[in-house]
Amino acid sequence: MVKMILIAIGAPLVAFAIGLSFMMIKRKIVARIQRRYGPTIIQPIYDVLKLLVKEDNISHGVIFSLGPIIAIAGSILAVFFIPMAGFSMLTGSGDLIALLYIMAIGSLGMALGAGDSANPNASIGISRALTLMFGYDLPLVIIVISVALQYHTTNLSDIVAAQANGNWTLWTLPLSAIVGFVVTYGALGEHPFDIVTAPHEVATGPMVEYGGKHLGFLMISHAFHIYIEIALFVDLFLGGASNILIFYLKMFAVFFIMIMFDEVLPRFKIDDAVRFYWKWPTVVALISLIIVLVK
Amino acid sequence: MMGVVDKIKELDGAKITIQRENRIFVDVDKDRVIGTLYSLKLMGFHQLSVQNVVDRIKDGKFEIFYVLYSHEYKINVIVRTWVDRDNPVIETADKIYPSAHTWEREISEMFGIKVEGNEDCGKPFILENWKDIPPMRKDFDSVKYSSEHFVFRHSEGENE
Amino acid sequence: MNMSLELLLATPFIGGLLTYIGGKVHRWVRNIFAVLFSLLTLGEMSLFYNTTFKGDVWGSLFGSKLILQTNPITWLFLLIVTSISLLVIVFSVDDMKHEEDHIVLDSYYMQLLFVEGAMIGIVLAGDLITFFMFWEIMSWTSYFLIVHGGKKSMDAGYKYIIMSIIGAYAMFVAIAMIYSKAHSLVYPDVALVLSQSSPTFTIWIIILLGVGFFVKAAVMPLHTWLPDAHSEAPSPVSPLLSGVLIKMGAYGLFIIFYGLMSANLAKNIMPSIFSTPVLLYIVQWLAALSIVLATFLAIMQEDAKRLLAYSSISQIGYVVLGLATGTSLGVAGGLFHALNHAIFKSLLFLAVGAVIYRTGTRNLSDLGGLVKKMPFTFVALVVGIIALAGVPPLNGFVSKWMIYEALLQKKEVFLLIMAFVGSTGAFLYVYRLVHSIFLGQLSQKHENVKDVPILMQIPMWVLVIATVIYGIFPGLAMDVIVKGMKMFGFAPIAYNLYGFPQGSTMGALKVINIASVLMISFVVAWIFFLLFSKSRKVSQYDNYAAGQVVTPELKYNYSFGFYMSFGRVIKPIFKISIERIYNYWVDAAKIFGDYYMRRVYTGNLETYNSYIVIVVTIAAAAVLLGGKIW
Amino acid sequence: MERMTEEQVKTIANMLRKRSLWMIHYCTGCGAMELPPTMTSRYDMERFGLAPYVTSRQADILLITGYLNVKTLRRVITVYEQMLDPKYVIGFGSCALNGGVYWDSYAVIKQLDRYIPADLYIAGCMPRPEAIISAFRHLMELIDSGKADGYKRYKRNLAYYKENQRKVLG
Repeated sequence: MVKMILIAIGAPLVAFAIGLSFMMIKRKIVARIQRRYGPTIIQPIYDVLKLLVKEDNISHGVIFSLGPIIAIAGSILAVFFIPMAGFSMLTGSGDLIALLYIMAIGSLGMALGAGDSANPNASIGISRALTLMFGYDLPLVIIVISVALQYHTTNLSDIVAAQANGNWTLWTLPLSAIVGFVVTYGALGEHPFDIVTAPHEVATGPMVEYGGKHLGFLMISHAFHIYIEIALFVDLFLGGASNILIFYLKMFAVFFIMIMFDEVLPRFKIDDAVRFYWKWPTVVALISLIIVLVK
Repeated sequence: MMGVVDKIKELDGAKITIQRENRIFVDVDKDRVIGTLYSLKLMGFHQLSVQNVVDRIKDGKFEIFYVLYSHEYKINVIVRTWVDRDNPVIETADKIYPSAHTWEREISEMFGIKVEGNEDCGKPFILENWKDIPPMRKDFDSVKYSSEHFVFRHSEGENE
Repeated sequence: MNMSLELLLATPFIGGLLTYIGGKVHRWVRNIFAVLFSLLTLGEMSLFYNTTFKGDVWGSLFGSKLILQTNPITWLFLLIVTSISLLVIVFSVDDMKHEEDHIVLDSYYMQLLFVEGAMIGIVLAGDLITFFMFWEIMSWTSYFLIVHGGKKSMDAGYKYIIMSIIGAYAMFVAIAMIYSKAHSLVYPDVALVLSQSSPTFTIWIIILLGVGFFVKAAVMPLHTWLPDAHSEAPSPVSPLLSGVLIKMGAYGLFIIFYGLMSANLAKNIMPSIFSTPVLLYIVQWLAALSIVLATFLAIMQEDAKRLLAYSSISQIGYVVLGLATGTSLGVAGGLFHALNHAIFKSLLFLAVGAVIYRTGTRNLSDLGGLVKKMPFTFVALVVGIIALAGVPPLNGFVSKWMIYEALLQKKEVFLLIMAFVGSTGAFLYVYRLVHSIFLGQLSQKHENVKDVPILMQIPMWVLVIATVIYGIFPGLAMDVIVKGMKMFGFAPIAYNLYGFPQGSTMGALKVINIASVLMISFVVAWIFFLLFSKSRKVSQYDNYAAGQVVTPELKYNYSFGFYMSFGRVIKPIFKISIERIYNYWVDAAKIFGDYYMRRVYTGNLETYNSYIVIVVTIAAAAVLLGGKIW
Repeated sequence: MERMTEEQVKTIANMLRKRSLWMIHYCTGCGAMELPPTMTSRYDMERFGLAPYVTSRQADILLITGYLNVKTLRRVITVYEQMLDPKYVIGFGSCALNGGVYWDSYAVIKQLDRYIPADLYIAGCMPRPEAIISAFRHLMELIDSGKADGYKRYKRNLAYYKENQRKVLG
């Protein structure tokens, strides 16, 4: 029972710490790529705390304030359904298909909150976010099915167990792994896919009216979001991990490759992004799906 | 190339002065301006680069000039006309050169010139709730206006 | 007390007549009668909760017995019919108040009860004649209901009734063919006939009956009547139409696939692909197509009720897809989704009806910012859209999950991909609905909008509670479904009150855990939110517009063409539209009618006399020569 | 004891605000040309935790870069009032101090802090990036010591500011 409570409290904190650490490292590495020093390593912590201790906060209504709260609640819920370093959390009561829907609770909550801010930039941002989600969901679904068929189960902890001794899905289904990487990249909203919060076009999209503690909450939920996306990728394709260190190293490797692409590619237009996702990643995913069916 | 300059010379009622090889002044009186502009456009001067006003306060006149340019002949023709300062009224040229529409709005706001045929002239263009006389006219005292409306900072100490 | 089925069937019809008469007496008498009788029907229906089988003959026609029977599956559909009709009647008491014309309102309530009676008749029918009789009554009474909606609803009703008649003819031909073989149309005898007769005969019967049910269930090729009928019908009628009426088509399909045709019959008379008979496989593909294309259409709609109509087509596609999988989990998922869809779709249509009742418009780009004025309707709509999108704690999720599991077990991956695409697409148009109506800037003309009266809110709250209950405790509905399917020869599914244990399906599901963890994390996040300084309320005009001051006249709201950019991606798909093909056929028929018929009916009297003379002579000659012409 | 923790909270809060200052990307005058080199690799203000943000709700510092004419003043006031509370204003160059070369213009305001409270001025007819960064560092010290209280002054004598603004904007 104590172990249960420990996990119940510890898991979200560990997830938040991992997500935040990635945000820190990202700003430092991006600065180095642009040949400048970049902020202190713990700058995101200062940013979040500064936002939380702002003296004056504004709210456009109950739903506006509920948005960030639901975003964080949805993210914490999703954290419990992804096996983290050896603990198979609640995968007994919600499998891979359920997880795809659970990850949508947070974004739906934030979309409602941002919509209530009565700002057209926010509405354009959300319509872009949902269109992008529709774009990358097609290849995501195909690779989820191919992994589920490969291991004849949709229970995430069984999938992790099946990849135990080294034969990761990366080696057995390399095409799905590549598509999984591109999809996770889009789901995180990294640079080429940051159409949703494009500062130059739609003034940070949904977050246009969010300031002070609301924005602090959104940054916390963004940290959770980074953890969830990458942990899912690691569990599906890199065989999860037995202890926290290996888990962190695997996740960091994936995130490091993503940063490499970050500063190099120009931003997509929203309908080009959907066309991109529905063309090559979908074709490659279908090929790997057929391979699984045939095997 | 020379053909064009001869054609410009034949413009009736226009005093031509060629200041430089590619800059020709055409002085016309008020009611012939539109005709001259039209014939110049037919000759090939398709671009109205600038339309503005010089406030000749000494002889009580506004000098309105249109700078036309032809990419073909690489010549600037400046059509000038004079309007007296008390009730300056000119005809709009935006039927010939569409870009004149915006120039005329600025002229009417900054100099108080009434432009017939350009319905946007009355509307606010640059200045927001401006009560004084048009600011670009020479008889407008800018220093007096700014000292009345704004408080200057005394250099020696904080004047809070 | 043993309630006889005839009484259950008769109550709505008697109720309808009494309300009509009551209407003559006084307005309120009619309203009370209407509500009373639908409540009575609901009460009578609930008495049959756990009767496994009860059938009794109530007459005979052309030598075939007319039977009414009930089993848990019919009880499930009875629950949908009676509860939604009761809520619709309660909703329309206030909503139709603007209709002053006395006679129209009386007939409106009468038809509501007649439709309810007809649908109960269909569900209870034990033989094809009663089934077809009540099917016709349902088509006609629902036509009269649709036509109440004003001028444009006349053409919508016209298109609806034409397609329903085509479907009804197809069914009639099938029933005639069976009757010519068997002289008795009771389900078991029909099943016997089908199993003995030649495969082509059975396939023809199934196709003909299927066409009739596809028209009513609005599966893709035959769906064109639904968007017009549902959006033009008066606002309380739309939930009845899309919540319940199209479920009758689904019930019909269930009866053909698993009632008339025993499970293994289909296998041996036609080749099977991926272990499903080819006919069922085609039905599955039609359903999957209608899911995807209807979702794309729904995303691009500018009118709230048309958006919901297209989403009904795509959701009924899930039900048909579930039914056609053949495995017990898939069929259970389809039936459960029929119940869930009835609940949350009626909730959505009632909420949009409430918005129309207050603002008078259903064009998405005129509305906006109503959350401040109509909070209860907003909560109802949000619960509805969360259920429709299939997000876990609410009921849409469990049934979709079962259908996905069934498809995954049968390895029909492309259908599964299309089903998933439909459900992600549902996210888009579902958010479009709530954003354009309730979020964004409140325009001046909706300044003094208030929330709807209590009588219209009660149905919405009942449906909200139903969504939550069936979402967190799917076991309640599963008991009924699994007990019913046992009678149709399906393997029982391992389930418990909260979901599905580990063994039965490829992954386990316990919705109660998802819901409780979500609640706990929500409370934790909220307390954490309250720790920091309070936030002051700000008006909608104090908004970031790059420094420009936002004034009330400025329409500062992005809602027209919400998914314009996505529209450019799917534009090539809509080059071919079934609607245009149908219109092309209609025009061709008109031209044919004008050109050739003109030759026959020349319009002058002499030709008509000569026709009569010719016919009489032929008839006379036939009688003289012994009267054997055919 | 209660007052002491109040004090500690304030110092911690100021320390946090000093470390992460977000600047609104609103270029009012010709000084805005000096910001790109300050932000990017050459002078890199992100080393001190400063980052350019887009909307007024997310920002802490409002930069008045150069002359401020009456039309822009109306927009600047809206942006200033939309910013959330601990907010600071920095005036760039001599035009914000006393109207600079536009001293005789009918449109340019001559004193920034008559209309919105300015915490800091940077001299120079468009200060170079080094001057801007030293100004930011000076602002950090002001925040740390709690002296950067322009927003409190604005709240206290709101009537005075509103009167001046109404006189100019009409």
